[in-house]
Amino acid sequence: MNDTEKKQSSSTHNIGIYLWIWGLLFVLSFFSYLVDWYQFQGLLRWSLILFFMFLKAGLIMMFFMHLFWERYAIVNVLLWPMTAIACFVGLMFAEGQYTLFSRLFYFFVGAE
Amino acid sequence: MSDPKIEGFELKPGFKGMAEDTASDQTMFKGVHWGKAMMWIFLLSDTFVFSCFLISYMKGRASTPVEWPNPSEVFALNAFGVPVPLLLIAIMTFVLITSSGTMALAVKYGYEKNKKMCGWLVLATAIGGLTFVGMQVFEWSKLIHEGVRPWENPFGAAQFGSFFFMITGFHGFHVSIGVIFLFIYAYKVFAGHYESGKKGWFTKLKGDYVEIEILGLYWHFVDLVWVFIFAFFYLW
Amino acid sequence: MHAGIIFLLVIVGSILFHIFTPWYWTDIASNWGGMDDTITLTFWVGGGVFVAVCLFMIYCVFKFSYKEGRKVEYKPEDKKLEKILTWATTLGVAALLAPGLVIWNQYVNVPKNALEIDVMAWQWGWQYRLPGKDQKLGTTSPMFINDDNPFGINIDDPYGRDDVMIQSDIINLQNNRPVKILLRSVDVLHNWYVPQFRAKMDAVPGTVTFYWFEPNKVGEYEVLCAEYCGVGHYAMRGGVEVQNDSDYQNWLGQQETFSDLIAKQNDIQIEHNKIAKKKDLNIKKDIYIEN
Amino acid sequence: MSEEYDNNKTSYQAQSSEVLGGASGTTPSDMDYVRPAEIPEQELYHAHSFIEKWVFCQDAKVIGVQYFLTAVFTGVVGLILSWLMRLQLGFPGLAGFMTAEHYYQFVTMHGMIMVVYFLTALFLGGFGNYLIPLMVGARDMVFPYVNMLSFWMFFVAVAVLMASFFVPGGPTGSGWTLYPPQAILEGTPGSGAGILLMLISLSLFVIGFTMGGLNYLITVLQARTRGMTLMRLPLTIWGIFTATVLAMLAFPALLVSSIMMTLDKVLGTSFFMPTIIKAGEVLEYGGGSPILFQHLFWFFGHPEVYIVALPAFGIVSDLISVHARKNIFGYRMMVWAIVGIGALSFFVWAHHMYVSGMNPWFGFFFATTTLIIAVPTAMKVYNWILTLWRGNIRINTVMLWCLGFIVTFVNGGITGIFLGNVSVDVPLSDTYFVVAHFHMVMGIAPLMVIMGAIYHWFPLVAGRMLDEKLGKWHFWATFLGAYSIYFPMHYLGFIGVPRRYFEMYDSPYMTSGVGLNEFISLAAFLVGAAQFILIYNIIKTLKTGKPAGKNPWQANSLEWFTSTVPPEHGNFGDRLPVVHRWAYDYSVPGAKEDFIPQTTPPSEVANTEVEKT
Ligand code: HEA
Ligand code: HEA
Ligand code: CUA
Ligand SMILES: [Cu+2]
Repeated sequence: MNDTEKKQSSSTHNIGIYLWIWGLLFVLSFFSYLVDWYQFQGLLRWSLILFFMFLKAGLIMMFFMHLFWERYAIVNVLLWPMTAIACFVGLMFAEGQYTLFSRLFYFFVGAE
Repeated sequence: MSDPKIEGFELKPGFKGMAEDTASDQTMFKGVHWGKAMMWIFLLSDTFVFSCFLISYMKGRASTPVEWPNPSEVFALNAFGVPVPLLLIAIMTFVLITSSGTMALAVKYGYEKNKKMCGWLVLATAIGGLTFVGMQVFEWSKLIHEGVRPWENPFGAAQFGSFFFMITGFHGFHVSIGVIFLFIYAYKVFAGHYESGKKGWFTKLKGDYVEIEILGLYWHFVDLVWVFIFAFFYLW
Repeated sequence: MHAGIIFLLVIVGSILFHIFTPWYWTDIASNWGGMDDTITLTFWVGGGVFVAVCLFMIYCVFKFSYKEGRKVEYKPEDKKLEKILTWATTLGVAALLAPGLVIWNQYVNVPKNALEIDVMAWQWGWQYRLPGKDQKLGTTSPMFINDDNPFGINIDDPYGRDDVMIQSDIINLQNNRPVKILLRSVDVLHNWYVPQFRAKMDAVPGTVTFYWFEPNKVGEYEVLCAEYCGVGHYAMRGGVEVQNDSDYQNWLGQQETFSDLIAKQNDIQIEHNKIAKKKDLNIKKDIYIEN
Repeated sequence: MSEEYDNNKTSYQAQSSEVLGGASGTTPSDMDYVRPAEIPEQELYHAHSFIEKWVFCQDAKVIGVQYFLTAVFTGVVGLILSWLMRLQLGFPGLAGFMTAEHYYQFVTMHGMIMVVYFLTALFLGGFGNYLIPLMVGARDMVFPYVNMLSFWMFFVAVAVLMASFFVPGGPTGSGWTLYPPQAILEGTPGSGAGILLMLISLSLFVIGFTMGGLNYLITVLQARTRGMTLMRLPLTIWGIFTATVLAMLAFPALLVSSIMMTLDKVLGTSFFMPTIIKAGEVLEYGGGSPILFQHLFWFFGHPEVYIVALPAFGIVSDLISVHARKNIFGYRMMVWAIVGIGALSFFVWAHHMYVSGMNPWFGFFFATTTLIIAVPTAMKVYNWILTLWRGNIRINTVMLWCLGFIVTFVNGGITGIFLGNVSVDVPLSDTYFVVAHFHMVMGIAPLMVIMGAIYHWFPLVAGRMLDEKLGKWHFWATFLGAYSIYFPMHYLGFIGVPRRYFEMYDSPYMTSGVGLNEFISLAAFLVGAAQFILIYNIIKTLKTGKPAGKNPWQANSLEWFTSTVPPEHGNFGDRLPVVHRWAYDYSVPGAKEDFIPQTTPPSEVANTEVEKT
């Protein structure tokens, strides 16, 4: 019996895996809290925040929500729409910068 | 998670399996309960709701020329006379993750048809959720006391309060709904509805432990959203 | 049968309508002839496809309408034909897109020598501001707008002092001089649109938007508001007068500048009449600066 | 409690591990083999009282009809509003009561009603509910109770919307795009209660739709009958399915923007509101961005227009195939095109904002993505006409509507190409060219499909055939009338007439449009009136129409193979149908008849070369 088959044929999982993930979530949350505590700034801060965020989100989805054990059919259906969101996020970020720029450039700021 | 063994159909793993599931007849998500599939799709839709909120927040914050309040100061709490940044938020995160863990275990025991463990764990989750909501109420009242309003605040850009109350409010609303259902389901577990297959109370569907998993998905999703709110609202 | 004939008449009618229509572009009066050309191109390509598709459909209606026992072709798909059609369409679309993007590139890149004009919109009217001798507009803020300072010019900004203010909904432009329209609104969305110039852009409160064109025909034109802005939208008109050099300079010389206005006000010493209002504004301003 | 189920009928035969009986054998190698059922029979809750049967009914077919009737009611309101608008535009001053305020309220309500409450609800709620379970071979939607709630939520949404006509200040007159700041400020009609009710109604609509949409999706994905693979689904289902996916992902943006705008209005937040000066006074707002709303709105709005278009694409494919007695050409391409258009529609939203003052560099991106959409759409158009090619076309009412659809859709699509090409959009945006574009492609083309679908499926729903002669009159009046409204309207746009103008004759170069406008208005009155032919036809048919019998069009798809006509609750009698082929085996060489239903096992048509699906 190979690995994947085992994954799919058992309907419950060892309690150990849940406890592990649980623990990891606490640790990761603690780390992201430390990012603020030590007041990291700039790029470092952002990459750390995002890194921990995606790691935590990934763990919750994969193990607590069982996506890791689901068939790819459902995993794909759930993940592809995120490209639309990614596109939206990217463009809105650019748009935010542009609005800020035009406000600073033409307006007397502080009175805006 | 459920145990798909489908007669006359070989469940292949990986992308090959995906292609075959998709091309096969009757169901695309093999062995997935209708209610669970529905919850997943609903959560996908809800993801778009929260994404739109957070994207608006990002756009709003990126384009305001007025200084944005510093969250680590605004959300600091005095512990032993020293202001600790984000203390309450850290505890809230802790509580929510704890409840997520108990929920995950409840689902596990539900599948093992372990009524007692499952019931207690669902109840624990409900209490965790309730604690979270309580702390959120505390946080709101503290901020309101300090003069933060949806339309203005003493710390900087007016949008700060607007987005804060709107986004955490919407999240809190989700948590509250979840808590209500958790209590109901805890009762149903203890009452044995899922073992006897008793007809449900609302849509008159037959009870089954899969409902605990469905509720679990919702609850983990609420936790998931909090991960993003935590990162974008409190750490940014 | 008659169905095919009627459809045919509709297509022929459309073509004839297009050829003989008395309703078409107003004569262009700016440099954006490229837009018209792209439209013409799209008309030929798109119109051609439209007519071709419809004629093919009508042909089928004539040729293959129901007859008991007719032999019908059974061909679920034809990969080759589909491939050809896909590529042909892609090519057609690319051919239309390319000139469109080239012109858009010109549209968003304003020439260096363009004269900046501040167009200020409100419900429901227009007014304009031109840079003075220094060729630069001063910064503004809606918070400063009041009777003494109708444009909300930042008094501390030296560039703003010599700005020329035109408190009228008609503006004069110099022929063959590119202008960069900077749009500003104090309340809701508007859009400064002159059909003959082809160009347009919304005025958005809270930011400044822009576009440019080069008028190239002397004459008077009507400005229309092209973004819905409330009940007065349809009546929100303005005017443009494109003049040749000497007329334009003549007109420009007669306009009032911001410092003229300030001087005038100081002279008459009507300051105290406005105190109440100003105070109010200053308080608001202070709050903002503090934050 | 369990006796509430199925007590007025013996339980349906269990299907699990049952293999087809009959002449053919039972070994898996047999050509008629279909896998045994993998999902248990659905339990149905049968109604016990009049109220449960006709009001709070859980049968998707009844819910579909309820949706249909409610949507048509709103459609008639929208139609009357359009008459009033055209009256003002063609003959200003003729209607004495018409003020600018009223005009803008009518435009707004007309647009919103037609797009959201009429077409979306009709296609997805009406046709979706009725056809999905029938066409995929299910007994009902997977969550009948939620489905019922969905309709009543929609009903309340419509009630709230209609209530806004009667509140002080009247309904909102902000344009159906509801752009702030104008939508919630004075100076716009209905900026008080009107806009609030609109936002509430939209939120209710979204919530209600979500409940229905989950049903449609899960039914298609998880409750198909044996042998029904995704690639055997009729294109109708593909269209409705994809549109529902779009709706589930696009409506959130609408919900969020409504919530934010409601807060701006009620609590005085400034999400969308910058510093604003009105009548010399500074309002309480500051710092927000109106453009953000536009992005959110169009992130919803553009998929929305495809939500309206995709079901039409799907349905028209089926109608053409049935009535041309020929398989739909390039089925696979059609499916991929639907899915592709759906996916792409999330990446083009800002083509409505080329001149909105957004970041100008977006123009390049969105023009490119917008024009890319034309390619899959074009493939669909080609395949429709190639289906006609060498077919055996019945020129009946249904086919006429389909032909009308092709003409108007291609026309409107091509004008879309004008608008999508960013620099061409600059002179045309916000003129009547845009109005003409979207009426051609959305107001007329999908409407043609709806009409065709009514003529096609009415025999199934009511068991009687609609009158052909009246149908033809209805078609020609609508098609010729609508075409003569919107084809010339493009040219008003070329002159430069802006949209949403209450009147415009004082501009020197617009006077030339007077005659044209009068003509357009007359045509609009005619077209609107022609719709009453249909209503008359329906009433007449219900009383005296010719009985339809089973499968009057000799179609293949499952909805025609129910146990009774019209189908009863549970659709298929004791045993669900088993599917052996796609829905398009028409005129197969060697077959006895010119159609082979989806349920026909291969052994019965062994000597033919049917498509392998
Ligand atoms: C059902 C609804 C529907 C559909 C299907 C479409 C389809 C398209 N629309 Fe339309 N549109 C609307 C409904 C719709 N639209 C509405 C409601 C508005 C206005 C909203 C408002 O402001 O109030 C609008 C406005 C609108 C705008 C904004 C205009 C403005 O405000 O300035 C634009 C701009 O890009 C646009 C583009 C397109 C394009 C490129 C398509 C394409 O998908 C069309 C593709 C189809 C074809 C191209 C035809 C078939 C193809 C061939 C036969 C092949 C050959 C063709 C070539 C080689 C070119 N539309
Ligand atoms: C699907 C959408 C749809 C439909 C069908 C229509 C139908 C019509 N529209 Fe519509 N219109 C819009 C969507 C639609 N419109 C939108 C989104 C706007 C923009 C609003 C805004 O700017 O904010 C608009 C704006 C708009 C304007 C521009 C106003 C302005 O900018 O100032 C005009 C002007 O002539 C107009 C006219 C008409 C006419 C004459 C009809 C009709 O008369 C056409 C003919 C009618 C029919 C073909 C029949 C309709 C069918 C039924 C009522 C159901 C009957 C069914 C049964 C009995 C089963 N409309
Ligand atoms: Cu100003 Cu429209
Ligand atoms: Cu669009």
